[in-house]
Amino acid sequence: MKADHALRGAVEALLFVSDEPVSVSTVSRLVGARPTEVERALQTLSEEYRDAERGFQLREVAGGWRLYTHPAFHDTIEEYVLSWDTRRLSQAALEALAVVAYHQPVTRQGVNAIRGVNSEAVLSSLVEKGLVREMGRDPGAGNAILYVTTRTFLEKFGLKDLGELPPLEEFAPDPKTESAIKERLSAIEGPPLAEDDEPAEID
Amino acid sequence: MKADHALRGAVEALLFVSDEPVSVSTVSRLVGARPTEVERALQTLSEEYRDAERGFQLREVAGGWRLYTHPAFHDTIEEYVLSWDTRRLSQAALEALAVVAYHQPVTRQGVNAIRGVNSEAVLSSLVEKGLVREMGRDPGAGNAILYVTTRTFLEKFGLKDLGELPPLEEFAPDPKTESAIKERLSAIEGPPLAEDDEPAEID
Amino acid sequence: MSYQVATEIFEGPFDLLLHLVSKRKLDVNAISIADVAGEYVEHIERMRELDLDVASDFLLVAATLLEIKAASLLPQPELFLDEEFEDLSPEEARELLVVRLLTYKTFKNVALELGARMESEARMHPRQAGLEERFLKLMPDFLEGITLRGLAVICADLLHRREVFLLQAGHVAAVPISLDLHVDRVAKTLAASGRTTFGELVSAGCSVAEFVVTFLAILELYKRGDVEIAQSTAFGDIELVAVGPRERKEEGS
Repeated sequence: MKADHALRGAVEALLFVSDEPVSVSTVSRLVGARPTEVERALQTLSEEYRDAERGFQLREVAGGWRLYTHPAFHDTIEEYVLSWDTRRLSQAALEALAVVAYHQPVTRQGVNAIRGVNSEAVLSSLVEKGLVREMGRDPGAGNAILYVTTRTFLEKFGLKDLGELPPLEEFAPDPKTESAIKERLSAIEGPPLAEDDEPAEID
Repeated sequence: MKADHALRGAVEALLFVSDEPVSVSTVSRLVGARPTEVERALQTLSEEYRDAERGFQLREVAGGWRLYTHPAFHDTIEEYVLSWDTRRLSQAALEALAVVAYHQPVTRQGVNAIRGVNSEAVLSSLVEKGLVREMGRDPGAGNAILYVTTRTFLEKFGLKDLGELPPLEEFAPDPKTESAIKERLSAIEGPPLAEDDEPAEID
Repeated sequence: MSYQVATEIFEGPFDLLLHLVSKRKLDVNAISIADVAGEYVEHIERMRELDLDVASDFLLVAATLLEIKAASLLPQPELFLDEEFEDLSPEEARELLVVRLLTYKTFKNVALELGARMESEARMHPRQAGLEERFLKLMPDFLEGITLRGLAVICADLLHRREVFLLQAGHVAAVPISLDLHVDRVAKTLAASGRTTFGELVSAGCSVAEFVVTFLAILELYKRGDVEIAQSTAFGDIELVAVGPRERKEEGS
């Protein structure tokens, strides 16, 4: 049936771009079909994949439906993932990651401003490694891409959410250094720098 | 055939976990099959998806194979794929990109000469977008920086390699346009214009 | 670049010229180089009226067109401004311009094609859903040996370094004093009283920087023709007399 095919394709495309289980109600809303129809399409897809011995399968798990690779190919995928570039993170990458973690969402310009050097290459390598991802754009900054950390990042550090990051204040320079900075700042007449000379916000 | 199915499934599973185009040689190494077999499996998969009107498709881009959603379902998933880059390139950027694509490696002066306008800003924005990169210098042109297109360019424009760019000759102005340009720049004094002259389309 | 506003319509001189030679009906050999040159110059004038800074690229092509026009009306050897067009006869310059325009048009066509391609490509979304949990642990541990504490220290340290940098930059360059602001201040004083002296403009407690910037402000106003400067004795005070607005006012009254 033509209509069935269109619905099936839309559901498939949606599952394809998702990296977490999608609920029937979400699918239903996005593809504009009744939940029962969606449910049936999901069942059909799942059977189709199984019958055709595809490399992936559609499973219903907590929270909805999600595409998974077929367990039969576990070893092949394992070998593939193990072959990924194993070079450790450079100091530059660690700095950029730290800035994104604490200032997210942040634009590349924001990262540049804090690090004082161009961070383009280093950010893309973090994206490649799945530690940082793009999330939308900042209309206030010429639609610059905003970067956030990924779920992989949280998992690697065993964090439930970003609120669990240790507060930065704990790691601020000691009070002596801080007061020295303040003194020197106040010794200069007028505002230290015009507002718009500051490329980024520190908070 | 059983063996064929196993190979097909393994290839599918690999493509499924990859976040970049995978080359035939990589697949061949991982699944332990000859490149020609892999090539055939990839072709078969691509056709299967197309014939079954699946929500995704298998395409050859930027030196490898990668799974994509089918364009028919773009509107459905657009909302779901939040970070998708929807910005278009300006005409200026596209012109400069076209010059780099066809004349690479090319200096900024080379781009300026064809566009008749300073292209510095537009080139740096292309570099920033990762579509163009610097590659060495031209000792014959005062060590000017040479620009080439990137793999991202191939991916974003759905090209297997640079050889897939349509031949430049196809885009040469048609004879009508050409003669119009020549005439208008050479006629010393033309007859007065008729009132009802319509604007011509030159393409 | 200031002609960016203009580029919304025309990407450059070739684009404008191409537009001009293209817009007439094709089968009528009606428009001459003289017309094109005239219209081209008109366009540039309009851009100027709109307060758009007309880039030298546009002017260069205008000059070349006018040279060709002049030469075709009154044939005589002329020199062209552009290095490339230099030492060329009008005929050669015209040929070169035709070739350049044809090449530009080719790439304009390609750009159109690339734009369409990019757009259709954007409707296909590559698979990049990330690894399933069971494969995550297989991924090389890029963060091996890195602790959260370590990350926090790195971030705090960066912020600290930035503060120190800004502090030192502020220290070395002192507080930036806006010249524009001082020009305004001097101009206002002059507008109010018609005349003043350098001594009146700077107070005893002024920093050296303020002395300098006030002096620069006076020079700026002098350059604009808004002020006349006199110094009757060496090292004496500098006297300033307003010129511009006052005179206009007197003319009006």
